[in-house]
Amino acid sequence: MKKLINTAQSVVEDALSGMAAAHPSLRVRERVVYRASGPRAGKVGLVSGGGSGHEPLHAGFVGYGMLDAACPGEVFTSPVPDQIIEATRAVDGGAGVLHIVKNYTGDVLNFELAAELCDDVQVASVLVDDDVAVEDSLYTAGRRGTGATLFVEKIAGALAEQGAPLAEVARVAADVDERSRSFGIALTSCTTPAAGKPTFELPDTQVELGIGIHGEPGRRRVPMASARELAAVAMEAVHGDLPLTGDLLVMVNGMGGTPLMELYVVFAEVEAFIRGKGARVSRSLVGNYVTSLDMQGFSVTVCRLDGELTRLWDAPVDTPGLRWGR
Amino acid sequence: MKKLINTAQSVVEDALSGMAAAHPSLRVRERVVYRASGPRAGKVGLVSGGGSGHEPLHAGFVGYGMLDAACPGEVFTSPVPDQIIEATRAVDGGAGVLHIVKNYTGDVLNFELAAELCDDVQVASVLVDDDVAVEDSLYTAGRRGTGATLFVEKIAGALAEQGAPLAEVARVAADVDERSRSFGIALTSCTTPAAGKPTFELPDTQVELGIGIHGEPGRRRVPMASARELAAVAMEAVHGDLPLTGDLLVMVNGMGGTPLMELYVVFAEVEAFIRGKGARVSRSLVGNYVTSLDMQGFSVTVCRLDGELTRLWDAPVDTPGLRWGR
Amino acid sequence: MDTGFFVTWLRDAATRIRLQRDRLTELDAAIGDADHGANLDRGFTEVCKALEDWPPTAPAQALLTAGTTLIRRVGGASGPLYGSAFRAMGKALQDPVTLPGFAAAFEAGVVAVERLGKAAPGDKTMIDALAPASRALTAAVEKGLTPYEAFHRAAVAAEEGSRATIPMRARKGRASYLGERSVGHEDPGAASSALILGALAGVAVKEATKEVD
Amino acid sequence: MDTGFFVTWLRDAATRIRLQRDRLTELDAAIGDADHGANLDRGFTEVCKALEDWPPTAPAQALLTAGTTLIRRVGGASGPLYGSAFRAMGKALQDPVTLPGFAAAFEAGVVAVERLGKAAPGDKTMIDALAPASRALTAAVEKGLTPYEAFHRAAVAAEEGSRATIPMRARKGRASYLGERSVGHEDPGAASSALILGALAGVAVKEATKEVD
Ligand SMILES: Nc1ncnc2c1ncn2[C@@H]1O[C@H](COP(=O)(O)OP(=O)(O)O)[C@@H](O)[C@H]1O
Ligand SMILES: Nc1ncnc2c1ncn2[C@@H]1O[C@H](COP(=O)(O)OP(=O)(O)O)[C@@H](O)[C@H]1O
Ligand SMILES: [Mg+2]
Ligand SMILES: [Mg+2]
Ligand SMILES: [Mg+2]
Ligand SMILES: [Mg+2]
Repeated sequence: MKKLINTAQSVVEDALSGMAAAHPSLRVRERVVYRASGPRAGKVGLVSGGGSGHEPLHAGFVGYGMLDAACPGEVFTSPVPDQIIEATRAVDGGAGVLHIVKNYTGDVLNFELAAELCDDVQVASVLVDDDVAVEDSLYTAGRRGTGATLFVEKIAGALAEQGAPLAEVARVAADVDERSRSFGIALTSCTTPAAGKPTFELPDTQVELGIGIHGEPGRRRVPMASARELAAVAMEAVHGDLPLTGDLLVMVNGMGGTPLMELYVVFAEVEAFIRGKGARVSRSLVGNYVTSLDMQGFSVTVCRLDGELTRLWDAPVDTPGLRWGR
Repeated sequence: MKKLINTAQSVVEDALSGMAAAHPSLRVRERVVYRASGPRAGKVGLVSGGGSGHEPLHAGFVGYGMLDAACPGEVFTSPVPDQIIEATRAVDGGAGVLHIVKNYTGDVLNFELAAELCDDVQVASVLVDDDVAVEDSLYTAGRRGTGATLFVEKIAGALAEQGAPLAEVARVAADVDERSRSFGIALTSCTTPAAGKPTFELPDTQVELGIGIHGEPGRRRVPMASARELAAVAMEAVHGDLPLTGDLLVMVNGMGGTPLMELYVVFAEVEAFIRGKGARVSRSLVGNYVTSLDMQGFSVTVCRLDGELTRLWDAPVDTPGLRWGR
Repeated sequence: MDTGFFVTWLRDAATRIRLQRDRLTELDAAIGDADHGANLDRGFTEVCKALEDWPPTAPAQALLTAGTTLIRRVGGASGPLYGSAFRAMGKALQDPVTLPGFAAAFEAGVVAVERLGKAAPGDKTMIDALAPASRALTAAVEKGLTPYEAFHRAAVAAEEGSRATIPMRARKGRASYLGERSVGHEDPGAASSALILGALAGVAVKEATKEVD
Repeated sequence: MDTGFFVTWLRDAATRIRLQRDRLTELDAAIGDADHGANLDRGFTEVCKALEDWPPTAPAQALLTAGTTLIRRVGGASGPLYGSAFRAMGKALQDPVTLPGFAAAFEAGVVAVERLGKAAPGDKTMIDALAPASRALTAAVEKGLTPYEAFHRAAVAAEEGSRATIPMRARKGRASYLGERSVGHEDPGAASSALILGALAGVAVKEATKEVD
């Protein structure tokens, strides 16, 4: 394993130092990343977080029109309650705080514990669970939260910026999650700094379907295929769960080790697929946004927009990872 | 080799289709990427281009405040004169066109041929040659153009947007190049779609110093080291050629396969190094901007700013790959 | 079983986890995200530090310190789960500690995990090691066995319980995402639970030997 | 040497390049960017198409079409260089084509490459295959050899010239970035030049055989 790190133990700390040095708009304190501008009175605060290794998610989405604070855990390990409590208290501008939580046992438990201990702040919480590769049944921990997290953070962030009350921000955040679905495909495993070797072995002839963002193996392996075929597999999985109609927000997301050129190749296929179903890509995002360390592969996330959500998506955002209109 | 492509032959075409579908602000026609808004009368047009595989460079930098057109060649192969001629004629708003050319034999020759054949348009040209890994002597083709290309495109783009005349835009572009230096380090080789296997073999214990952005092997190999040590190697090389003083624009750039988390780790070290020399990181960029397909590794590019260049760097830019202030 | 006993237990658990760190990570790589070894190593290292910084004056305090530290330092699923287990155990533990008292407190810890994680035996989680261990303790109490014998049986039950997760299909935690593919692998949390109970038995041996001295 | 001769030459060159595509790419991987095989294959495939779409009516026209197509379709360093070589050769070629005329035109092509690329013999480029080939042609003319003999000697000279690039240190093109590390590898452009001259000799054999029939 070769990684640009000092030690496996210090990688999260070191990366946060780099973020702080690179972005004067951020303030990093005790493993929480805040807007340097601080909380705004009367604005609902947005706090998210999760394991590190998914950059720019979440810390890269702290800023105007998106998050107020992000709590990065160790690599692939959800943050501890202390971080979340600190963040929640710090960003409360009196209008309460929304926790945006990806649906993993660890994230859920730690955010729950934190919320319980923040009884001085009005806290609401939205669970993101968009990954159709996971059956949502009694026999699983429920769907994983992946790409839709970005959509929820962006749209809820825009609404909060406009001064909407906590209940409304929470409702729209949950609505975005309900309207969103994802599916991911890996060409290679990631390698965590601590383990020092690939989480799974995948031969050069196979791909792993239905992967998450933590190097968890997927549901099954199939022979490597063309971008067109792989895009179709992902899109059929999404379409089978949430029929593609109307105006869609579509993200073709790289897992961290996939170059942009290839993501554009995939996007062309995804867009053609969607057109073939009679729906329309109305807004889109192509790039490495919700990553899994150095994994090669992609995920597609689709959200069924309406006028209001489109307006909120288009609203100005100014973060290291996502920026427009400002 | 596993890549998200349809065929090695169609990869550039397919990626351009994806870009066109993803970015309504762009128009792709005959292998040239334009601003959809077309040329602006009286504004100097900016045309750049080069081999594909460096995304978002160059096509991702087409838009307000940066390029007017980009000419992507095949993977790692400079574009042909036809593309450049088309682009040059199309973006001329009557004030002439600046060609921004990375210093590679192929790019230089093809842009020269194109310029000769565009005698109906006033063309100036700037050569970017920032890579200190290459000796600039009679015995080489001169320094390579790498990361500084982004700086030149951004700053010249801002100046052109403000209505400066061609000679002035060309002068400042050359000035940015003169004030900029880069050095790159690879942890892995890239794999071109056409070759289907890594361009060079690099053992798990070694890194390649002084690499370019085309999978060219570097000047020498050394044992793998910490982010701190590798950052110091790169920065000493830069500092040895252009002493680090004053206010600096600093980019820590990923080669395409390196996750953002690691780039932030490197940036922290680079920033500390610069502080140690008594200089200051005044503006910065951390991310995958001038890439080499799926290569893992990084490059650092430093530009000595002055007030005017800082103002131009800060000016609004609105492209798929770089966006702020608008 | 005095405060020193509990401190030694936690320290020995930390050592065993440190030594088995890579195995735990590999188990987690197969059906999870390859961080269980790092998570618990980090957590128990912090527990040892906390026990030095705030030396407990009672057994319950040692467990509460351990639980709070795990919750505050680990993250992930295992942090809150193990943390809550130790905290619940600490809250339930009566001074002086008797074997029946220990068994009851341990069961309170297991119940806390079940409640927080909403998992049941057979779901392929740490519960599948912890619950059999708890049953073994209760049975040992009923049979009037010595602490050493009781802890030894609990450790064996946890070991067996952990191995019994191999053919199970996961229904909770990250491994549940794999569906059928989770079958054939030992659950990392069950394996770490077995280590912690192994440490318990080990400390009891030391104690027993000490008494002989 | 009629128009058909030149068309056959270019087509055979295309075939040889197609067959040696991977070798050219590997040579370029060692000291360049691993695209020389793809570049020339793409270029000469386009040349063959162009020769079908616009069948040349004179030898010079065949060379001009080839040169223009290479410039318009290849890109990179080799596109303009080979393109200019064929165009310069076409411009210099007199109809009907004699061996002295061919040799003079070929030299014009080499000069065009030298002028455009500002490289000299010994810089480890295609020049190191093309220049010896040109010298061999001129010498053959002076000795009054047959075209077949002349082209054969030119091909051998190009081969030897290409192999002679192995110990050279590159001073032009991408390979120059490697400095000392460029030593020990054959230059891909020199190797492709040898292929093109090999095709020339091959076509001359065919012609010679035809005359015998
Ligand atoms: N709902 C649950 N109830 C009980 N134990 C659980 C539950 N979810 C996960 N676990 C345990 O946690 C272990 C994983 O811990 P760890 O890898 O540290 O956390 P994470 O899954 O967040 O990466 C699993 O092997 C399992 O034993
Ligand atoms: N300045 C030059 N003069 C002559 N030949 C050159 C020059 N630069 C490069 N070449 C030739 O071009 C070859 C490389 O061609 P190719 O790989 O297709 O282009 P690129 O270097 O742009 O990738 C080299 O092997 C060399 O023979
Ligand atoms: Mg984890
Ligand atoms: Mg090339
Ligand atoms: Mg885990
Ligand atoms: Mg090449």
